[in-house]
Amino acid sequence: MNPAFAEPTGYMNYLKRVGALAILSAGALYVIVSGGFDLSVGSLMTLTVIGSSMLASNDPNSTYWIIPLMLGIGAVVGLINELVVSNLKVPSLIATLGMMISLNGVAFMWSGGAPRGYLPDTFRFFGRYNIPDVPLIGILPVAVICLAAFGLVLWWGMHRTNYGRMLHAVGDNPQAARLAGVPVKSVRISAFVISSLTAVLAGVILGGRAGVSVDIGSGFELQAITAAVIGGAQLLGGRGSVPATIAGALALEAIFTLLNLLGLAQPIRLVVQGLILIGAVAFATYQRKRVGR
Amino acid sequence: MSGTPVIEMRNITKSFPGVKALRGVSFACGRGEVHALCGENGAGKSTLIKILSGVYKPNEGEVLIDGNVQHFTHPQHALLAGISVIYQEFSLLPERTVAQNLFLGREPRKNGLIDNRAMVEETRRVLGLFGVRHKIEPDTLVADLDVASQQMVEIAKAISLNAKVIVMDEPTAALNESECEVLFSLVDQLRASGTAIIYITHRMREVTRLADRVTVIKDGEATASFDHVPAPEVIVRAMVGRDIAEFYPEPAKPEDIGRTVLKVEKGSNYALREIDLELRAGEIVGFAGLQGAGRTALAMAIFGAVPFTGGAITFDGRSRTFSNPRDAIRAGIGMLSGDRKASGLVLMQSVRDNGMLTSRSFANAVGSAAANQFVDQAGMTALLDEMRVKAPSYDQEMRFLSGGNQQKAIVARWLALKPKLLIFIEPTRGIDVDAKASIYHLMRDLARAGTAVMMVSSDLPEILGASDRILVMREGTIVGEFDRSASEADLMLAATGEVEGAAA
Amino acid sequence: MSDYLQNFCPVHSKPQREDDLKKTFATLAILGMMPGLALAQAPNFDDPAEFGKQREQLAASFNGPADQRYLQYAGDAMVDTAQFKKEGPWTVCFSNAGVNNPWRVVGYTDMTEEVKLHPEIGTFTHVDAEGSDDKQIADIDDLLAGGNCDALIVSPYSTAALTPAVEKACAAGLPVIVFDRGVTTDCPVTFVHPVGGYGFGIQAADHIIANVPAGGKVLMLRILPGVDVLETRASGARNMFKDAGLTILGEEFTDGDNAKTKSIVEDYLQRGAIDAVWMDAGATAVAAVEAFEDSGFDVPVVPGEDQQDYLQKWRDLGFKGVAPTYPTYQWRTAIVAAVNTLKGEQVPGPEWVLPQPVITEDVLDQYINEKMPPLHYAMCGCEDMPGYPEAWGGSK
Amino acid sequence: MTDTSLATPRRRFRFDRNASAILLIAAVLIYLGLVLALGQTRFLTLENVIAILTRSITLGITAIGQTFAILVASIDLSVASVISAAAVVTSVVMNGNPAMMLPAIAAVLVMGAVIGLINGLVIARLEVNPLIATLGMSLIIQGILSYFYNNFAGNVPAEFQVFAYGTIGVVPYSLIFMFALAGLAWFVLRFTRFGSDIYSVGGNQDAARLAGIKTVRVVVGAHILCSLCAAIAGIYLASRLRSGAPWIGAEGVYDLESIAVVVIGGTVLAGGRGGVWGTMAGVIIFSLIDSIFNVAGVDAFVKQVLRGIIIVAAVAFYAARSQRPVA
Repeated sequence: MNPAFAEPTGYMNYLKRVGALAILSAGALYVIVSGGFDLSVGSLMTLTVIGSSMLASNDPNSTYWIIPLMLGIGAVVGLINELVVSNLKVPSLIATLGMMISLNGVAFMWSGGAPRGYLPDTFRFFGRYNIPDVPLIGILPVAVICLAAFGLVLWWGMHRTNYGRMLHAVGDNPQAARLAGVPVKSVRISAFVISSLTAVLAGVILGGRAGVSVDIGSGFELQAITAAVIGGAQLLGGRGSVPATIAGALALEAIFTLLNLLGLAQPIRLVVQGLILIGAVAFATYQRKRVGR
Repeated sequence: MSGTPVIEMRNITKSFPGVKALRGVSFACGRGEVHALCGENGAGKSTLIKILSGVYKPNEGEVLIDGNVQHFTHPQHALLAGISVIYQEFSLLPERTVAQNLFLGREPRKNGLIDNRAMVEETRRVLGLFGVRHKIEPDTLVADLDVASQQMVEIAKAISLNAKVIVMDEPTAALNESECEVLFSLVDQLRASGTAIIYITHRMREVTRLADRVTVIKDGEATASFDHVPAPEVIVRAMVGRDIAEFYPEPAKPEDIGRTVLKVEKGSNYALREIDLELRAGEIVGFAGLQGAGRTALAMAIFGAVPFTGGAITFDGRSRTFSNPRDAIRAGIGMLSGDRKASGLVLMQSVRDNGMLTSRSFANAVGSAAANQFVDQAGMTALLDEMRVKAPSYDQEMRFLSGGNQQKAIVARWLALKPKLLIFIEPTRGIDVDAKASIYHLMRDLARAGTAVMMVSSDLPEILGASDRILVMREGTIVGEFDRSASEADLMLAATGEVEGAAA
Repeated sequence: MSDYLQNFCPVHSKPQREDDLKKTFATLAILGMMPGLALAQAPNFDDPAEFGKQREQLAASFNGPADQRYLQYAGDAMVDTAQFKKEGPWTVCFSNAGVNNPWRVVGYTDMTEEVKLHPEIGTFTHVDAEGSDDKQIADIDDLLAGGNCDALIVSPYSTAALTPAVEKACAAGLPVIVFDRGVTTDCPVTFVHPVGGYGFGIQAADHIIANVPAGGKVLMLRILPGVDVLETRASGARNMFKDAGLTILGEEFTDGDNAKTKSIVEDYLQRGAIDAVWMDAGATAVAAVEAFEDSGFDVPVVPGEDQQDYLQKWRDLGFKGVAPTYPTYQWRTAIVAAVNTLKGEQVPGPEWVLPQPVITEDVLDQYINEKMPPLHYAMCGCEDMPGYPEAWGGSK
Repeated sequence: MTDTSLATPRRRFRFDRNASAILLIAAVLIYLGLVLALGQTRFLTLENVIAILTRSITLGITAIGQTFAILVASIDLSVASVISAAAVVTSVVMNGNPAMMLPAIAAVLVMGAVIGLINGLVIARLEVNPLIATLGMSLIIQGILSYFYNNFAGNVPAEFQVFAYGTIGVVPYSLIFMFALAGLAWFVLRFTRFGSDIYSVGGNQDAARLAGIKTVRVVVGAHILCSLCAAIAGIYLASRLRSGAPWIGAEGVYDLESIAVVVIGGTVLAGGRGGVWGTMAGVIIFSLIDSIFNVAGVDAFVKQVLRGIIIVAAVAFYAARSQRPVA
């Protein structure tokens, strides 16, 4: 029915398209596993794109310092998120909601409401460029390489390190983790920082793919949570898998693409997304109860 | 007693994954009867009560009220049938007033609206039964009450239901002597008015004082039933099922006890005052006292979880301050918290991950697998094997294991670090008897290997059986020191403050 | 295991749960049917008379100074405003639907710069409804209650919703100027707007029809459904394509999102050739062009709007572009209308229809200014203002 | 030992119980200070006070419902979609015909109750996390709604606009209605067993169950009330806007804002503590903030930054004192 998936180039385009969301979801998963929410990631993506366009002033060489600078801003945002949560005892849902609103405002303030510069091609390289004429797969988008690389790093961090196990423990039972000697605060800080850093990376890739616009990241925070939930992550912490979350992001985008190809309108997409969301969680809960708790 | 019992349970069987909690237990209680239900921690008493109150459904057997078979599927059904339970864990809502808690879910109504005045008056009346000394205002928030008062509110709640059957699950755990007396006279009044009372305790004193009949539960079975109150030794033997001597390992010999590991001088914080103590290598020190006496607070303070704000700590010969658990762990202290589910286990993680949690916390964060000296997967597997943790696989999630196996896995967590001082809080709560014995032996083995062991327990036989030395706490400070030859009565008197304990 | 489950959820026996699910689905179905009751109520966005009128206006000549488009007006109906004449300094209040997109940002800058040209305006009070009708109504209430306004300018978020609030302001004796979207009352002094949505659709569709052979395939990209200005653009173009014998591949909504636009165009490209992409607003035009570029296709006929990034892309790639406009200079005109009203001078009305020029290849270079931000709208009519170009984010 | 241990403890001043009042007073003082400092005393007229209070009636009605959901330790993200759906159904069913006013209101209330019922059942029976359940519900409602409508649809008769625009003297009916609704909610929470059960279930679901409370019913009931309030807010909005469109709920961000004002009003997200008057204080604080921004002429973007910070700061104002760890 759909030639887009019938040939390798189609697959590559699809992976390229989903790259930003997949990386973002895998990073957001760190906060979810640690027992919190990060609603600020979408607005951080917007800030990354708008801020970069403001700073770049069309200079192709600026990319090399802009991306590290943006990562630095991201780290600060993640740090503030966590400090507000743990020091001011504000639930992360509210803390990151406030951060989301504020960051959107900052992005607007910075640009005066409309971005004032282009993203140079060196910046857009990551989200836009395809390596042509690759055997077997036809093209190899740089975004796909980024997805593979960051996905691997995030997988390793979550599932192959002491840190990853501590993260699970903190989300599972913070009190028990603290009494077992887990440095709860630094584990949480790093989760929020990782989430923010991946949001910046996702922003770079999305900005590369789509160019500058003022609300480029809006809605991504909920999509990221949806992807994690589809991937079986437990909200409020303690369980989650990076590969499954990336698969969740791929599934989400595939479903949307499919609905698009079937000619089903946006409203149907919403309904389907809603049903998937409830269904996935209800099923997971049922499964867990079936095996006893 | 004559005629149909008010409440009868026949052949109750109940299993949980990995545990058969109850096997064919039968039990009955008539009007105006106080029936003591005795048994060790983990024997199955609480499970039985939860079946009676409609929280659990039995796999087999039936519950009869006034001779009619009942099928409770919700606690409300049991309440409507006239069964009221005072649970061991408080089921009060801290943010609501005493009166609101007393009438939780059954507020008196006038014209369809809650009759606040009637509620307050009835509350005042019921609380009046405790006498003027224990005055609790109906509109106080429960959060503002101390532990003993909260226990009184729990009791008042059950009484105010005018139930046919009242179940009291260790109601005196937080009460001092005079408060206990108030409770006992209440029980007498209730008995006189024809209420059936199921009284759960392992304090022989209370059995002797109150009971008309006694049933002993051991390992999920009703092992003995008496229509009179036998001598305490008889009950204890039925509860434990073997000689105490076998059950508890040999105490330390004087030569086993070594240098001082921990010394606290004038330790204090919001819950503690004037704490002076020494813990020595090779010695198990039991800490007895009522709930809220400061035993757990002391453990938390030594462990750095809720640090001392005054006084001095010398650990391992050096002056130290532990401002968080990491400091204490790094110095060589471990702690098994009393409420495993709330503060010990990470239930969704594997048995192995639970065991390695502390090791990993002190290892390189990105270090992984066997390469790291702190995170010795093979070593943990061996340790878990050695402790005979029963699990289909060590990759099984922790929540599927029984209480005893969960506790062993946490012990393994600390053993991996070879601590100099290991603190056990209520080490055998919710654990079956076999596992209990192995925990005691484990503690002793640790002590023999030169570890100082601190054990906080509310279970006096356990304190007397497993400790080398016993410290009794009351109102945030240490009020007495005993050796293991002391009697339960000695400890109780010191704990409740009726007599200052003599230094041993 | 299964009896274990039963014990832990004694309340939910299985058949009951299935019942619940059935109930759930039944109610969902009912929920779905309810809005369907009056489906035939959609507002009319396909009005041949209005279409014809706008087509004429596009070609008509406008009154007013030839070099200042923002002062020009169609027709010669004027309103007398003597009753509002007042000595300065005035307080001019402005209830803004929002500044949440670049078009509105450029327009609002036009407006504030225009205010600076009128020393008689002592205070210019701006309240921003942040894209909410509810809030805009409250804002107007605030202005009426404590704003001391001498004149009120309203850029309504929704036509119908803001009508009562505007009526209230009129009733309070204030001269009200409405621009961009209108209201359904004629109580304002005048309603400032360019030719209109049909006109925008016509300009792009004319270009496509002229450059695509009969039977050619057109993809229609739209921002979102329901906005009257955008709906008229689409309906006008749709009719013209049908009459010209072009095939419409589909109508897709992009939410104004570049990434989504790119995905949609890529998906269509996988299925076959596209001869033209029609768009109801130019914000995503560059993304559509890039979708062709990145997939290795030649860029076909892709109209956009007067934003700098599109104009430059058009020039650089040399495809067949055209830029219909919805000029931002109407924001200046609103101030001018307010000032003239307070001076008691005649103002074009009850509708002040502004010209709506189209940028074609011949005049493309006039509008390109690389010193301006990429999302700047070239048809701002602001080049003569003292603050230009810095106030708009450009550099000299 | 004497009998001190059981004496009634002294009544502590419970900061967290009065914090919403303190915040409200602070906001009023800031407003007064600003108005006086700018010499703009014209903002102190009765009309202006009423204009401020009337700003957030949609939010206020929604937040009253949200209070129930949060008190029972749940949350409802679907209110914005319910508002849109209710407004559209109101205006479509009425369609300018005064005779259809009552059927329209009845239809909308039924719809609200059904949505609340489904939310409640999915949360309490299927045990789906309330955030996910109501987010999913929100998407579903929004999808169904925008499938049928893509613009303002129908219109309400002039008689019905009295609800939003009619006044007694200078006081709008709608303002009276909102406070009456808040009073009713307070009454339910304070004087009915259902209200008491809400606090119990929110405070500790297990304890409530042990006390014989049918917790599922209580959760479902709270969600029905929450959705009903959102539906009423939608009816009000239809009256105010003359018509309903599928985006008006989302454009007002009533979902997140209603949660924010409830939390600012001192109801804890974990449930079991708080009340409806705190929520009303939160609503007025939000209105005041808007007005302060308007008076001070704060730039729209700066406004947004400040709003985010204020939400967090207000919640921190209570929460920082609590010892409970949060995540």
